[in-house]
Amino acid sequence: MKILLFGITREITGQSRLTVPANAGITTVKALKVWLAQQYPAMQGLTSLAVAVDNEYAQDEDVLNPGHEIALIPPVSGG
Amino acid sequence: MKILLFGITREITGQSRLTVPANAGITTVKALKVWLAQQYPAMQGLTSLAVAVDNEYAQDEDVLNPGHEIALIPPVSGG
Amino acid sequence: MLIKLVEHIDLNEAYAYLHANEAGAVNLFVGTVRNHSKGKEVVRLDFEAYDAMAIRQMEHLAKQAFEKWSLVKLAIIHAVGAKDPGTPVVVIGVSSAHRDASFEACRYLIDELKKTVPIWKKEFYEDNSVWVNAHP
Amino acid sequence: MLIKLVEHIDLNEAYAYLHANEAGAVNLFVGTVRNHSKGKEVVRLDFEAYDAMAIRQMEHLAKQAFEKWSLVKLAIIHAVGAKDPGTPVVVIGVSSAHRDASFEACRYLIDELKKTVPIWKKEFYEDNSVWVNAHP
Repeated sequence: MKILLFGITREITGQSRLTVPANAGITTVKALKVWLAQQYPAMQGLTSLAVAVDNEYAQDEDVLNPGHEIALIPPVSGG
Repeated sequence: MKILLFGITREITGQSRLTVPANAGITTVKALKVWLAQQYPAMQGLTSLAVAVDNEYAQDEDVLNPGHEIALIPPVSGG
Repeated sequence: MLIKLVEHIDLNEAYAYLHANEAGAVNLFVGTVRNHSKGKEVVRLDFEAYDAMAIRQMEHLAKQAFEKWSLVKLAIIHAVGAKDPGTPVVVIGVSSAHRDASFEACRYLIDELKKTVPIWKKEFYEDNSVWVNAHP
Repeated sequence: MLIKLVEHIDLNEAYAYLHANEAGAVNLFVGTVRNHSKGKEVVRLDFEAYDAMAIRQMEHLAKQAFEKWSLVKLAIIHAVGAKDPGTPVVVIGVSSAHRDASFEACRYLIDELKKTVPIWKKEFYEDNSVWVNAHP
């Protein structure tokens, strides 16, 4: 499963696209967040961290499908 | 005493500057309004009619001095 | 502050004036002449101002806005003369550090301008014309 | 509606799009990069967007605004890339028959844009840089 990264999450991971190994067993947004916090403790210091699926904000219980476009959305600061 | 006229008051009187004869004995804003209503009954049909003295709105009890710039202000509709 | 009566509204002039490196927000209101009024087609408009008093009253409004809000710059520009429907006739612009002030002050200025600034609009329809607001 | 990400904000493009003979009011908000943030001098900024999602979220906001208010047209344009302080980075514009709607919708759109549209600003100071809002 590939995850698009922007802003500070791109800097924290040092990459703009992250691959979550299949054996990590990630199937929900919540599970992805837990996995990220373990892999990249700096993520826990963020004000918030959302996950987007196919350009829409996803909820913790939403199921992640590798065929969808998945992205991390750190706190936005446009405008 | 000369009175500047704009908008509909200019049309009602047919002139852009009205002379109030000295013998009319007009000394206050209120007296001017009463005199105008008699001379030009159409003025009474307006939504409102204010008087300005030296570019400021005047009150009914204010005294009119011929040395000041006096104007009638019918309902404004700018913007 | 930039306060004036003009033949033609220039939005860029207003924005160029309002722009400032310490201002994070600019709010601009542009009032245009609509092509319909109370169900009738407006074919032309004419704006007449009592120039000196209009400027004076706009200055009062500007002063009030600077007292009520923390503003960087402020512009009030009103057009006079004959206008076609669709033409911009007034632009009000306010710049401020944060957006609350610019939105609120801009709204205040256009609301008050319509109440107190001696400018008159005459609407021409196909068959007649009327001084707007003159009669109840 | 006119919704896009651009290198350079063009206020005239927004106004030209919003202009309509049936609209009596246009409200425009221009957000610019201030030269100071939390007491430090900002020497440069960089805006990064998740383009496809940013457009999608701006479309959602536009749809909400059209549902909440009676609007004629609506524009949301955001800049991306490196910007100097003082540069406009976002313009939101709304045209409507009467001014209430354009003021309220414009304010709604900029408030919501700042909450939900995936665009990120990095501020560069003399000695360091920070992703705005990233940390509490």
